[in-house]
Amino acid sequence: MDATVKSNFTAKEPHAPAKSSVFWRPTAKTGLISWLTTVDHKKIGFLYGLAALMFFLVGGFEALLIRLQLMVPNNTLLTAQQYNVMFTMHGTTMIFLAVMPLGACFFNIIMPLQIGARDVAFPRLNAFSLWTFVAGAIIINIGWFLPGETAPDAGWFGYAPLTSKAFNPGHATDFWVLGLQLLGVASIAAALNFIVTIINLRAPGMTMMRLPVFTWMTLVTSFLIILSFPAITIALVEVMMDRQFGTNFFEVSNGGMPILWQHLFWIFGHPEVYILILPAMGIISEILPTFSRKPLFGYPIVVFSGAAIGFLGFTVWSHHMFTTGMGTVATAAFSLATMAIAVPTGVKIFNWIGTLWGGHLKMRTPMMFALGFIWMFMIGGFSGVMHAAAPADAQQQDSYFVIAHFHYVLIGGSLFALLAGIHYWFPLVVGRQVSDFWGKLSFWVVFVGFNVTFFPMHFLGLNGMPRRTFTYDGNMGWNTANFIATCGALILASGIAIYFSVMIYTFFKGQKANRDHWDGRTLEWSLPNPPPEYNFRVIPTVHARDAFWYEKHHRDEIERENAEHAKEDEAHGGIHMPFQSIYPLVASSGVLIGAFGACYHTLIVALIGGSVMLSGIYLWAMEGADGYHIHLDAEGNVIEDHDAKH
Amino acid sequence: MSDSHATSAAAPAHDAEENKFQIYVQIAMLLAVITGVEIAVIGLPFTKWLLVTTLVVLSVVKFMYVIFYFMHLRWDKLFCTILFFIGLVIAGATMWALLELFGMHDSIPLTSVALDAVADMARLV
Amino acid sequence: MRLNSLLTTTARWGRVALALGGTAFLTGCDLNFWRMDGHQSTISVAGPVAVAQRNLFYVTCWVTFVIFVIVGSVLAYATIKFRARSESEELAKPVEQGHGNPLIEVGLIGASVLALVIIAIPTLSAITYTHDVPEAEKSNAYEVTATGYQWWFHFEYPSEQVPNSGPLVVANELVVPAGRPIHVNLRSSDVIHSFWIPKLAGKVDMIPNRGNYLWFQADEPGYYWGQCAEYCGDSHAVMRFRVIALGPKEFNEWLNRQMASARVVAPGADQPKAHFASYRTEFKRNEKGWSDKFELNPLDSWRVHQEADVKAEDVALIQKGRETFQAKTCIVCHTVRGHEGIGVNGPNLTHVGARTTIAGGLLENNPEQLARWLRHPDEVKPGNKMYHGIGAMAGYVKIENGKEVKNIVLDEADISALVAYLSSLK
Amino acid sequence: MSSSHAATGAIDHHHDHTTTTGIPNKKLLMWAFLASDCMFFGSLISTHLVYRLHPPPGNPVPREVFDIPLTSFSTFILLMSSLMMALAVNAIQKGNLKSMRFSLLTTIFFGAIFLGCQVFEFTHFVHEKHMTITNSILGTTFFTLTGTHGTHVAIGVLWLIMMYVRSFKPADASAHPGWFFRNVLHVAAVVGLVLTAMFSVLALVDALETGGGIGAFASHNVALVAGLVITAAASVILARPKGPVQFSEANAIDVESMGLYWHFVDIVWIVIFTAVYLLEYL
Ligand code: HEA
Ligand code: HEA
Ligand code: HEC
Ligand code: CUA
Ligand SMILES: [Cu+2]
Repeated sequence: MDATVKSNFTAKEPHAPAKSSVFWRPTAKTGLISWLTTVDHKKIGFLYGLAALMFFLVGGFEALLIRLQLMVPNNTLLTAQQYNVMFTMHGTTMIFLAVMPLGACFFNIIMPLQIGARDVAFPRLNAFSLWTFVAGAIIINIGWFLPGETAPDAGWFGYAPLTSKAFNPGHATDFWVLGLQLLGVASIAAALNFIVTIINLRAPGMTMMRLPVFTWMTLVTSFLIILSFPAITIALVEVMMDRQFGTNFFEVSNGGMPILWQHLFWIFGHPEVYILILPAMGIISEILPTFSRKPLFGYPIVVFSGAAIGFLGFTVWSHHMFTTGMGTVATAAFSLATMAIAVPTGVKIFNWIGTLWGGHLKMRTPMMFALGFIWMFMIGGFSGVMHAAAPADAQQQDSYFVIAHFHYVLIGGSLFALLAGIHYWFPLVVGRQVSDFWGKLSFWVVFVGFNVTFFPMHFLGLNGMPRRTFTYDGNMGWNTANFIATCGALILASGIAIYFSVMIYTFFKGQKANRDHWDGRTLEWSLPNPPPEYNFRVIPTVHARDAFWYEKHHRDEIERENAEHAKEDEAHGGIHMPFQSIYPLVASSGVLIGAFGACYHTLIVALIGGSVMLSGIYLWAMEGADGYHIHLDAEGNVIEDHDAKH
Repeated sequence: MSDSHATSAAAPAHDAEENKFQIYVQIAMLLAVITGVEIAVIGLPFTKWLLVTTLVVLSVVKFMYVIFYFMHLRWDKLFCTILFFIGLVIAGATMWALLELFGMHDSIPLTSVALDAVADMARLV
Repeated sequence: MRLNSLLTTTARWGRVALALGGTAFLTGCDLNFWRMDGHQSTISVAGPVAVAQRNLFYVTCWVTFVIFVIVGSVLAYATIKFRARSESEELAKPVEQGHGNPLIEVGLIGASVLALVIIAIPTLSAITYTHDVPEAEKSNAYEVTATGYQWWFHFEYPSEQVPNSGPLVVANELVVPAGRPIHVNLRSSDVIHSFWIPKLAGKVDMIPNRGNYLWFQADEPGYYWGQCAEYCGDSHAVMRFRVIALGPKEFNEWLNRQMASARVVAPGADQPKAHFASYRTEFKRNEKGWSDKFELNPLDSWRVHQEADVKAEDVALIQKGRETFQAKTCIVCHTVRGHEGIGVNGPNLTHVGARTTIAGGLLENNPEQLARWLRHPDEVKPGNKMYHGIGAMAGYVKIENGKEVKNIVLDEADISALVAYLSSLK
Repeated sequence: MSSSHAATGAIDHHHDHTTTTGIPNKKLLMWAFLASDCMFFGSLISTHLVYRLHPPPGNPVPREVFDIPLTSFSTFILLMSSLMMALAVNAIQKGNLKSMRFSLLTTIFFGAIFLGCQVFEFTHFVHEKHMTITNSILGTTFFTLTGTHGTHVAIGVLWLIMMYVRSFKPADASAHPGWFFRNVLHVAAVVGLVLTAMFSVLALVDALETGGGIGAFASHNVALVAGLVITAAASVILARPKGPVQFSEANAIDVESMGLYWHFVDIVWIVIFTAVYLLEYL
């Protein structure tokens, strides 16, 4: 694994650069190879983002099919089987392949910039996370393309024993199980990397209580990932063993208890939903201060409540199981614990409002999405509290009321924030400026469409419509609400379409944005756009929370400091950059092949995959975490860049 | 437990280094002895809860010795301890909660309800 | 130019909205879905458990609504009051950089906790109340056992022992006494299902290897819609059932009829009547299996189903149907107590004619729909076991050398005979 | 890694000046990973215990299956391997390469014995006690849990071997163009040695048990014995250092984080030994 990046560039060159004949050191800075071998956190983040947005469109397309099928009673657009595939893949795609990687995209691109680092702690491990994520996404979706197979259709939480060979004989569930397994590996590896980065690569003066809130939420989310994913890993291993080797974990005839899957899944599953929302809250906590031109109200308590949400998230999993007959004691305990989460969440809402209070609110697109977030997330949170009242939930569980609840928190919450974040950081990352008019238009269409789609679902749920039903009869009083919801989904889709068209247009043709586009407060805004490969010409020294805001108001002091540090850097041999590497990609391809072999239970393919992976890791270890140094002139242009062996 | 050393690690490091070999060997012996005691304990004719408590305490002691000495938490920065204990505590609490949940009457699986009924009868008789 | 495009966009959207509204109007949508008074409403409910659950829901609803109004007003006020109205305002010297106010924070936390306590107390009491039949009423409770199968429900009455047969068994329509607490044991034979009659009680899951139960009570005699509420495979959406609550007298009458063996149609009755000619034989996939007439008073429709229309029965055809039932191996999966059927893997058909629905509450029980079911079970209920078979037991098709081959083939004559026979099983 | 300290003299193994907290990145990574692994084994052990709470009829009775002396022996072995691992870290922190190599080899040796015991235990359970991974829930959870732990041990052994071999990498790679392939060969030889040794011992035990004695073992397992000799010879030959090596005190952190992993696997066994084996005997 990689050594620290920083440790290298404070050192003098121990000996002359030496090239090894065995290892290929790709040096391309553009073109396909540069992307495949990149270890640059910004490029990796960008790839995460691209993949996530593509999967978001796929997941949205599946959602549209779902809505069209339910537009009228007794519809025949999809067969039952196709419909079941649709909602399974919609849920799985949206959660694991769209919102989570979009979070990872922001973690990767923004977090190191916010803490004043030149990269993450383990750049090659970061690349490995990316490619393993891609491998997992491929495995989950591969069923669409193989003749005689279907995509997974056991629901996004795949309750045993429906996932067992007896009830799901094809390979679809194997794809789901192994795909999720790979995504878990990718997420854990990435999260470990982020934790080390945030703890260890902060710029001088960046104490924990000066970290931007988004970075804090990255840290909390990473902890949630490393502590919750192992539970689903084990659960998936158990299903896989049952399917492939005939074990009895969920085999009732030998004493297996299917309920165990539910526990293990939700021990993961509930923290997972906070994995989806905490980054969103972090983004909102960046946008609101910037556009109110005020510091975040009650920073310590916002940070603390974020951590508290994360922690409490581990104590409430069984609220997804109120109807499984847990008995009064357990039900009451989980009910109360769940309600408790409303308190730290409320704290965040209150502090956001406090941030607005007395500011000069700049109503730009990111701000619109951020305000939309507060409203929508509040509604979603309230329906969450209604679920938390266990006896009431007995009527709501597995009905459209749940669908309404979680789309309010997932779309109105996570997605709105992510869309806000894209708008917010677009000028920095891409260097172009998004049209405010079109941005706002897309916001309003999305906002209206979203509410028209999902608000009626509350009524549907209370009126007894169960979820995951491919058809319903016309005599149940559900026709109108369903029809409206489908119309809403079409409006929502147009909003999304506008949003993406604008973004794509801007990406290629948009007006160049000036530096520090929004008058930002955190360090990433101190960089030119797009940020150079080495990020910071001089590692900044942090004197306050909202570090860049401070810099802007203490120009002379900072300039003096930077000049000094630049000299020191130069004395140490310039800026250290890690070499690119192909081996993470090799290792991930091995993982992909191996997982595919495991799906089909073909030992030989699995072994080939395993050995490719092992060789990848071995070569990766042997090539070492070497790098080279670059030297900059006063404008930040690279004047010299030579290979150097550590 | 470890912070006092972490902060002053630099100065007395040298003496500690010298003795570590001894410490490691001693601890290994201690661990072996505890393992022996554990094996002996299961044969003792005491009440079950006492034995269970003894076993749990003994393994926790072993556990702590390994992480604080072999894994040098004792000499490292406090943060490493905190980091690991976050995982340990959440995992431990989750295990405990799971065992409680499955220990409840409502969770007895149907496959062993019959067995339980037999046991109940036996107790009554 | 911007304004222009805005106007055209608005106009376009307006037209779309109009078109959609018009379509909605034309397709006969009534815009009063918030009344929530459907057959599976959890709001207009009919028993104490559901009432307790709904009242708790109201509590949560009101508390959160009040919070929403308060917090929302402050948020709206702040947004309107403090928004920058011009570029110069945006660029104005930043306001004083305050960092928070502990007093407000603590106050708000206190208020939130208080609100939660208001919700928590009724929650706790409802948890105890809805969990099981209240102690005082235990002696009055009536016990049934419900078992989920992919994709139908099997009901047993442990307190009604049929001589030489064990407890009374029925399928898909649970008949219970009104005004008495019902304790339902929940079991599953394959995957997880969930037992839900919204108007009577919230759901509890039927989990393999787990002894769950719930209780409910129907205050008045009535006809209630229920549905499986846990995704259980292909036909989960059409895994439905009914609960019929009857007054004590009527319930006993029903019990007596059910306890009897299957009805034997006496030979030598009236002239045979050919009454199958006018049936539809073609159905669209997913087409609804309901007549509107039935909706008007479902309980009465149920009552009508209990009595055989002896005059209209075609004795010869029924006799032929009984033979076909045997010849086509239907007996392997279905029990018709007293007749040849002995299988236990499919719904018990002893008194299938007396039910209002077939195929797990999906289709109305009339000859037309019955024929539809027998003709193409797989189109009515995708993946269902009657068509695909259960394990080694062949259904309409079976797997031979990895290929699907036909096993039970029914021609229209078989179907009409079977329909006549099954309908006669009152 | 810490060449910056070369100027100031001794490397402080408890403080890395290049990171914000002073904890080396690799160490932090490993501790965070172990925190995650707690949850991993927590879920797995819970599964086993949950099924032990309500055994279905026909479940084997664990105390009739288990073999406490054997398990105690392997527990002891694993403890000793932990000791050797700690000594290896200690050695390299003082720059004592020879002593580190020796300690690593002993750690590998103990790890291999543990794995051998497990293979023996598993075959014993399957063949003598008729408990397989499929025929009962106890078999399912027991084999999955201990098998997963065994896999962790095996990964640890592989890692130890790679670290051991890496300590022979020449300081000036360009002067030894073939070093990489030599290195790969070396890994293969040591892995082969460990495997053949393990299976030889198992076969030997089997031969002794069935009364055939050493002669029977040698005549039935010619291939194994030959393999043993060849891989042992190759390991020794390839281990002859060629000039100065790159591995040094600065690599202590690599050995240390590997050590953390190894010790963790050991403490997981401490828990398993109590929760899975000993508690059954009360
Ligand atoms: C982003 C994801 C996200 C978030 C943030 C949440 C947040 C919450 N969720 Fe949600 N939930 C999901 C995603 C999420 N959920 C998903 C995906 C499912 C379904 C999974 C499936 O079945 O497929 C689900 C299902 C679900 C259930 C199970 C329903 C069922 O299946 O029966 C429950 C039950 O308790 C629940 C509760 C809550 C609660 C109490 C919160 C709380 O965190 C909300 C807290 C917020 C507020 C309360 C609003 C703001 C607070 C104030 C203004 C303060 C004052 C307020 C009070 C004092 C009340 N959720
Ligand atoms: C973050 C998560 C997320 C997001 C963003 C969404 C977004 C949407 N979901 Fe979501 N949904 C889930 C998570 C999410 N969902 C989960 C977890 C489930 C449960 C699954 C289960 O039960 O297992 C679920 C289930 C679910 C159901 C219930 C299905 C059922 O139970 O039977 C419905 C029904 O209306 C629905 C609708 C929608 C709609 C209309 C959107 C819209 O917001 C989508 C908007 C986006 C678009 C419309 C894309 C626009 C695309 C184009 C403009 C062009 C397309 C072009 C190409 C593909 C090239 N979803
Ligand atoms: C392989 C077993 C099997 C065979 C053979 C079989 N059935 Fe069925 N039958 C079922 C199952 C299972 C159901 C429930 C299907 C569902 O609702 O999902 C069912 C449902 C029915 C129903 C509806 C019952 C109700 O209460 O909803 C009728 C009527 C019926 N079968 C008649 C027949 C006839 C007539 C035949 C012979 C031609 C037959 N069955 C052969 C298994 C079988
Ligand atoms: Cu049974 Cu859904
Ligand atoms: Cu949850």
